[in-house]
Amino acid sequence: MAIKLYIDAIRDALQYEMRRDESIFVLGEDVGVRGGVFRVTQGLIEEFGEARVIDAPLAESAIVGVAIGAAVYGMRPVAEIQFADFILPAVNQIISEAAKMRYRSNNDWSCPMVIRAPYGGGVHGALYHSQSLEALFYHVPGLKVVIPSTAADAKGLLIAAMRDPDPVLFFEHKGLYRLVKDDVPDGEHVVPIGKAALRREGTDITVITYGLMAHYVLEAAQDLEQEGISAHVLDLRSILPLDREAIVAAARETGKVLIVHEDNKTGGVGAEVSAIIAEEALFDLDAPIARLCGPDIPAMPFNAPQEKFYMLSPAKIAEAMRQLAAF
Amino acid sequence: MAIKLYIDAIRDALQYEMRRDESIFVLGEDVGVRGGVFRVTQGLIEEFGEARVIDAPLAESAIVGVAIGAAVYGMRPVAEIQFADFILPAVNQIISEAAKMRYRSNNDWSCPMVIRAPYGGGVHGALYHSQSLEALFYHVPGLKVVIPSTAADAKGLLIAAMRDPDPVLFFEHKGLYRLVKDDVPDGEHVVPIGKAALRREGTDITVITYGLMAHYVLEAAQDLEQEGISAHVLDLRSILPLDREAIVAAARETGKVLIVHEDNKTGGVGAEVSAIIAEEALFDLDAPIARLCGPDIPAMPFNAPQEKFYMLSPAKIAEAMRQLAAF
Amino acid sequence: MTEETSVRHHELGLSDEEVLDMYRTMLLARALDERMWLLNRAGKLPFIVSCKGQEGAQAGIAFALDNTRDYIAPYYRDLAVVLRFGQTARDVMLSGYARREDPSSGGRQMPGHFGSRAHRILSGSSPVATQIPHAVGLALAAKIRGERLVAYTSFGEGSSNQGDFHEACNFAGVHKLPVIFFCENNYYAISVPLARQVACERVADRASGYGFPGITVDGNDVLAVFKAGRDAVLRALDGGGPTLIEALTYRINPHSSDDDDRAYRSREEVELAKQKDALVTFAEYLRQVGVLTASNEAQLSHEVTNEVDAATAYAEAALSPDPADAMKFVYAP
Amino acid sequence: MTEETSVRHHELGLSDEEVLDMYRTMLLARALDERMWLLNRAGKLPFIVSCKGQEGAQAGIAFALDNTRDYIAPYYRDLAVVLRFGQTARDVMLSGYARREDPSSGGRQMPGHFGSRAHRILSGSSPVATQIPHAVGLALAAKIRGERLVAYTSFGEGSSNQGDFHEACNFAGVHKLPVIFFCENNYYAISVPLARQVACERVADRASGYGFPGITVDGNDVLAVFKAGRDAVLRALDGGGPTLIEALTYRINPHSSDDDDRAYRSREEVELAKQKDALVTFAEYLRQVGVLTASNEAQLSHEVTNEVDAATAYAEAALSPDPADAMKFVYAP
Ligand SMILES: Cc1ncc(C[n+]2csc(CCOP(=O)(O)OP(=O)(O)O)c2C)c(N)n1
Ligand SMILES: Cc1ncc(C[n+]2csc(CCOP(=O)(O)OP(=O)(O)O)c2C)c(N)n1
Ligand SMILES: [Mg+2]
Ligand SMILES: [Mg+2]
Repeated sequence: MAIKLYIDAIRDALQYEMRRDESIFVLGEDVGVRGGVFRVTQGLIEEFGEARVIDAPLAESAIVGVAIGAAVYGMRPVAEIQFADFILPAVNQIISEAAKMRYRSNNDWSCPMVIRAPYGGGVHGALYHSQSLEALFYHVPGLKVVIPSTAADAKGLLIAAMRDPDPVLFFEHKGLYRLVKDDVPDGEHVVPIGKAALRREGTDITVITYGLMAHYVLEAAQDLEQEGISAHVLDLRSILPLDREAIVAAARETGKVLIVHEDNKTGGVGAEVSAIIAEEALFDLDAPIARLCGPDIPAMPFNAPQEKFYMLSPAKIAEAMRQLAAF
Repeated sequence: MAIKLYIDAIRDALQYEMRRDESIFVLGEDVGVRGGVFRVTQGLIEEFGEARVIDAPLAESAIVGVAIGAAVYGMRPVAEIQFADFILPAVNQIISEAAKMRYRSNNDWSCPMVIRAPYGGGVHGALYHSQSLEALFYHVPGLKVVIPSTAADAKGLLIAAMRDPDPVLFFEHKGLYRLVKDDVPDGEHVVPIGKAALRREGTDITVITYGLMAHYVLEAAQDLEQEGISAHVLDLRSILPLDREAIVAAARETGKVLIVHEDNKTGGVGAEVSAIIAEEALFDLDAPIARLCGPDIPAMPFNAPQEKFYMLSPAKIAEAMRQLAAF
Repeated sequence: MTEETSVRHHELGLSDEEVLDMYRTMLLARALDERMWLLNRAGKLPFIVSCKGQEGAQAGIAFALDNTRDYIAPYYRDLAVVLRFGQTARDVMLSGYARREDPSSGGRQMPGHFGSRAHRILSGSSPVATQIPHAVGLALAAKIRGERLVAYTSFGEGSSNQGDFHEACNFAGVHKLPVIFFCENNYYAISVPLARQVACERVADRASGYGFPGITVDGNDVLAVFKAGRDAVLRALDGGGPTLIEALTYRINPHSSDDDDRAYRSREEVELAKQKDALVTFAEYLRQVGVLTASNEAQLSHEVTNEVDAATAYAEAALSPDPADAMKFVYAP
Repeated sequence: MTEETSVRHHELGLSDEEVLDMYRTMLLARALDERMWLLNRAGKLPFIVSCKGQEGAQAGIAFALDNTRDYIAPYYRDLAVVLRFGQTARDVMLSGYARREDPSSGGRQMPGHFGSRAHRILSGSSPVATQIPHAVGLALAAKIRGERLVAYTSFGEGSSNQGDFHEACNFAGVHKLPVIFFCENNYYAISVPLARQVACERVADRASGYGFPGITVDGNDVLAVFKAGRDAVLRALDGGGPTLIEALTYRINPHSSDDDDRAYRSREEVELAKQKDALVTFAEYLRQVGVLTASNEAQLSHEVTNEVDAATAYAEAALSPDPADAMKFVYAP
């Protein structure tokens, strides 16, 4: 156990698993000599060489498509998309190919691979370096989609993703890279994909969230404690598959649910979470299911006032929690 | 007024509007000499010539990207994607470019264009010629997404789409092309985008749906009438924007809601519809919000038994309606 | 059988048995194709995509590969290629009928969407050109693993306009990977003729944008395709990197069983193509050099017909998939 | 000023005023770039992307276009191009500071994401190469409308690996559209050097895959770029179709204000490039031919500095966008 930054936990996972499993290799733009634009892959090319840490040409569809070809062969590629926003040219390879390889071949071929991508805003990234793109993928059967919020989960889930027999999208909030640190087990550490984590027990309201927002929600929950409002906080960690039981149980716990995510509201993960609750726990509810999300605008503006307007904050979240508690 | 097939209504809209507005042109694979693989654009090249009916090279990202370039210039392109499944290579152009052009330029540039694509299954189209892809787009601010279920709506909504100042995705269920016919006004006929249509008034349960499923739901509703179950049926027509008021009003009408769509369930349009109701009409509900959708599998198999397994039918829908009524 | 050195296939190091095997593969592909077309017209098979006219090019390239070593990511018309790589007439018919036993997809995919891990035939999809980067990835993996093999992928000339073609070729070129990019230029992409589809004279010209050789061969000249293929394979195995081979061929049938080609090309053009059909011209060659004789020709035809009959009967009688099995294999079981 | 026929710019039909204007544009771009870099380091501007080293190529091509007629879809380094097309130092600084008045985006986008309908500068995004099909669409629209103009688009050599480049070039080639594809090959795509990025010798080689000319010019030779551009424009206006021009240039600064280039290239290499910098060599040429004199040089420098100072002061003092205005213009108001 050691306290590690989120970014270092990710590197730790890559390094640990690459040492253990020769079939793992990393490819992406600037992942080699440069160690990635965020330095996630720093040091890997020195340790594992050019054959396993590949500076790919600037072409995302090829990065994913080539990774698929290597995966079907029996390798375990970890493709990096430099910013999640730039995953869009690769959507056809991800949805038509990676997600359907096992299904279309009736389990003859499979596609074990990980696609890592930094996402999220609040870092002056403007319209195209700030987006949350999980809503594009979380309805696609055949994929798994993971969004860790702590350093320990980042390591444990990434190791699980690299061992998963199917394609996993692994979204890392770039705002967490050097903001969050926590106790990360050394060596072997696997967090199973598909299990939510109860971050806080409470009795008045339930908040369901993931990613950077998990931290903001916990901050808000702590503040509200002083006001006598007790919040139950569930961190989804995996948004495909969603942990239905944990969602329903958390909703039932207090009967008042707020879903919080950074991505815009319409059609976001919160929609499905709400629908699950409305399907399975409707009569346990004491208040309308609330969602607090990014506004429905194409993306987050560059200028500071509008970026701040877009981004949720512990204060905004606390306000929504107060309202729900008062319902 | 004349009774027209759905497919003819679409051609009618294109022809009517191309005669009226010189800036409209059509481009896509096989849309010219071949008149489209479904014959939607048949006759257009003869009337409007090669300059306005363009057989594009086989490259969807270019079809959309070139259309964007023409749209910003002041033309009104109508791009055809041969099957909705093949829209995926163009997702970057649609989401990063078309949807964000107005926003990113602070209203200086805009991108008035239509992307038509046949979608949906039940026609032996197998994994890649049967998919419903609306869930990929209906959470993308800056786009509009329209799915007409009647011939009259197909014409009226397509004309509205061609006149819309912003990009519109227009999904046509290929199963409807030659299956459905109804009264279509001659000449000018505009159906505003964003308004759902109440197809049937009822008192026991509310069913919210769109596309081919609207017909199946109405068929089921008619059968259930005989069993003494009265269904209120809302056809969304536009899934971005969703007609919130109509959804909430329809839900309140009976207090029991079933959402039906062909697309798979998780993260589909039904999730948002359910979430809207859970947000705005929770205390008017007498039953959990139910969803009946395609199963969460990558796509619809080719072989007849599994295709049938995937597809909803009036009988399957009637069963779900019965269960809800009995709740 | 002849022994003179002027016999082309001997010059290429091909035995009489080998060229006869090539011809047999072409014949079987043709017979399967024609049978499936008939079965479609008879309402038995809902959808068919045809290889008719392209079997020569396919046999030429397939025999240049090593079907016990190489990986292939073929496109939907590559029937002769997958036969060479181990799929049988029965496999093909099982897929046509969408039966449970269909080895490509268990009846999940349309015919022409070949796949078999046992035979190193990568499962294909419908969106064109997506298989091209997969072949590059296979080659990359082999290179990382230090395994000596070639990855083959094929596509139509229309599909060479997709971004995936470009990105994959460049990746393979930068990393000098052992890939054969095989373009079956049949002059049409559904209704769109070559000149409206591809801006350059020859698809092979595109190779210069990726730093590797591109060559155009007459796809009806089976031996010329074989030679181009073998040269490319040797280069690839020697670390020389990829090759783009464009085979000029023709799609004799409409695009698919749902197409009607009369709207976009003349009957004369199609008739002319039929005369150049490799199935005709290669047979002539084989007769000239004495490899094909009246007796073995009759026997071959008989064998192939029997094979197709048996495959059809088997597939017709075979079970359909279980409806609820549609839920299987979304993820690893 | 000199009158001899051996003067290169006269041979190209460029007046002394015009070349001086070119130089002035380069100088202004450079001064703005350096000022913004300083402001970034001072913590005033959160992010900057630099044109330093590429101004010569940009001025060469921009002056070959008609800034009262042509449309441009530039990439993020094309500062000198957009200055030629009508953006001012103030506009650029307003964008750097992300101010409400920023004409490109109202402070919504990062600097370098140029746009202005009044000046026919199409709004750009961050995903590379997406603008290339837009230029093709602009040209197609002009052709349909029968309007005589050229559409220009630019991109880096790394971005020429994107599928959109390929698809757009092919579309333009098939339809012989008046497009100038301008590749600013600065030898790096962030950290990845040319040889690991682009498989062919010259990006211009790619043009042969699209049936139109591709030429490589020394991007530090402003007049050579101008000539290549003008030839391409004339061909395009004559219905001759597109041209791909590759300008060999160099990115003197790190990729962006967030990059540190010491990890991936030597200081010697950068120093060498600085010596070939068109801002140095073009100035020398202009001095040689007597266009630039001690007095007008000092005046130019003075003017440019004043312009940048004034722009900075204005932008610094300008208002930020209203937070809630972030909700505006998702759709037509
Ligand atoms: C991405 C994508 N777009 C469109 C289609 C529909 N489609 C199937 S085959 C085809 C034409 C292919 O032409 P070509 O590449 O020349 O191959 P050919 O069929 O002629 O052998 C088209 C447009 C598709 N399958 N995938
Ligand atoms: C689709 C996409 N992928 C990745 C990026 C991140 N990125 C921004 S610029 C760049 C390098 C571009 O290199 P090049 O095209 O040579 O242009 P240069 O910056 O060298 O002028 C990368 C990888 C991006 N903006 N868009
Ligand atoms: Mg073809
Ligand atoms: Mg570069």
